[in-house]
Amino acid sequence: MTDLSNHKKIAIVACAGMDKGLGSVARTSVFKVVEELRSDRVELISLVPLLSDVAPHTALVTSMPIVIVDGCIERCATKLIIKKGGRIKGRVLVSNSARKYGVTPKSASDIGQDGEKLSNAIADEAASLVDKLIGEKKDE
Amino acid sequence: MTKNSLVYVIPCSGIGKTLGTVGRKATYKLIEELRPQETRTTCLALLTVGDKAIVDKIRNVPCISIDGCPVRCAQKNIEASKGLLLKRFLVTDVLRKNRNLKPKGIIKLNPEGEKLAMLLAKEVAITVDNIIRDE
Amino acid sequence: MMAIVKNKVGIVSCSGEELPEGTVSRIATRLVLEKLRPDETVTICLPLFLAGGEDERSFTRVYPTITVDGCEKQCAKVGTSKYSGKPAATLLVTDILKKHPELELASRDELTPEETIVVDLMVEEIVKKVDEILYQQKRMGN
Amino acid sequence: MNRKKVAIAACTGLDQPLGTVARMAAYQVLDVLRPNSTVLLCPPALIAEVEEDVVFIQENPVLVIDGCSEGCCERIVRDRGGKIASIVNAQEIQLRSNNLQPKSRRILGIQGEKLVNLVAKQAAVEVNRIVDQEEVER
Repeated sequence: MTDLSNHKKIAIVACAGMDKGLGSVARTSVFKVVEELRSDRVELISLVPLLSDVAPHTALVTSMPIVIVDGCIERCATKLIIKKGGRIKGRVLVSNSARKYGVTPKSASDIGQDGEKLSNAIADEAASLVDKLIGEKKDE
Repeated sequence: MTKNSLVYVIPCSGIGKTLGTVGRKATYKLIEELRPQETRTTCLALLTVGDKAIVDKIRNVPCISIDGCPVRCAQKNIEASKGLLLKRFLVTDVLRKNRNLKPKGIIKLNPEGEKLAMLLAKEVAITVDNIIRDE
Repeated sequence: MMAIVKNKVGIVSCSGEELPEGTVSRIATRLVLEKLRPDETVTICLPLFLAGGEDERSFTRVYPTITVDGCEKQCAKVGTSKYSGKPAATLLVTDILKKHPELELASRDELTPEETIVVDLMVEEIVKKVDEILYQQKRMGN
Repeated sequence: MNRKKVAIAACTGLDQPLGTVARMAAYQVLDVLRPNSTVLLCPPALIAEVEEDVVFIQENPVLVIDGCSEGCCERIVRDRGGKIASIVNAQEIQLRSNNLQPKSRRILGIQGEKLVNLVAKQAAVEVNRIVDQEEVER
């Protein structure tokens, strides 16, 4: 088992479900982390390419700690990553966050303003999990 | 830790009702925050199956039961095991004194359920102090 | 002999108060009951087998029952077998922890998001068993 | 006997903007262009072999909207015994449309939105062709 303790990069995975707004919020928040908040500290793993054994996802999944942003109660991202031997060290559950912040996305195809607000809050949560796992606060 | 300075606080498993979760939550607040030195808990199911070690324990250490509903499973299981049951709490009694609170949720309590659990935990803490003082 | 209720599966959780594994079995059982198979499942408090009467003890004769235990003492399995009848299936949280050594449990009251991964894996096991039992019932036409 | 529906399997790759283009195009077809003759498929559910989804693709024609040449969606549907009636690939349409460039995975931008519309239109045409063909075969 690879030693994940001193990693400078964290893998991040988003729910791939397309039938609910929760999945779309999960993806939007992960894009924000990857493209804006922690672009130098994270590697994105896509579930479907991973499960179709497409590089580089298959290599990434076992080589660094993973933060997951899961959509609904089915928790597919969590279960599929565990089946592929991933070590989940941080998790944000969109359904819980939606309850916590009291906002829900408009639809799967258009998350709307509330969905944007929710995905921004989740992106911040995920970014701080990344910082915690790397062990240093990112200099703002 | 002498035998007399320890009290077992045993909640019902209450898997079907909010007040079962309130009793469980109150127990954790008590044994992890309010009286961590003086109190312990155990699984009620161990008494149901007659686990010898724990049955012997509760026969020699003062016990408090916390039940979420009038069926009183915690009380009845402790009594059936001939435990040293000194005080019986029923969550509905505490709720009756705080009618403004509307506890909800089973997996996760709402804020009012959390508040009721803390009020219950504080009441039980007073009983624990009395038991230990009187021992 | 009491007739088995069709399309309904019983779940008895240890819901043990002393260990985090008990909290996992409790929450996993509740998630299946409330969100994943709300119409197909029913539960009963394990201590009620002793505290209750014949109605409660007939539980496994009315519902094919899955027991969900947190630790090796398996009170749900033992208690159900002792007071009610042989469970149709038995599940154990520590089996999941043995299969996934990287997952750790520490909190009894509020599980962390990472600890709830164990809950999700147990939910998956319970749902699989529920669906298997319902499928068997359908095939046997009852 | 009610008419068959076209199952739309869209790319769920997150590493490229074309994945977002493929998904948004799928939503456009499902919500706006062909709401009555299409159904959304969930690729992870196919991977997890959720019976409902697997049976559906074996009994109904599938339109795959892939994001890049990797073709993950196509592969998954084939692995599960699905009947692929047509494939629309966002990358190919991008090359044919003087290389419209989406701004990013999260914000597509004007060119990205244009590309979504082109992909969605192509997919809608394919849906019509598949439905007509199904009518002929019935």
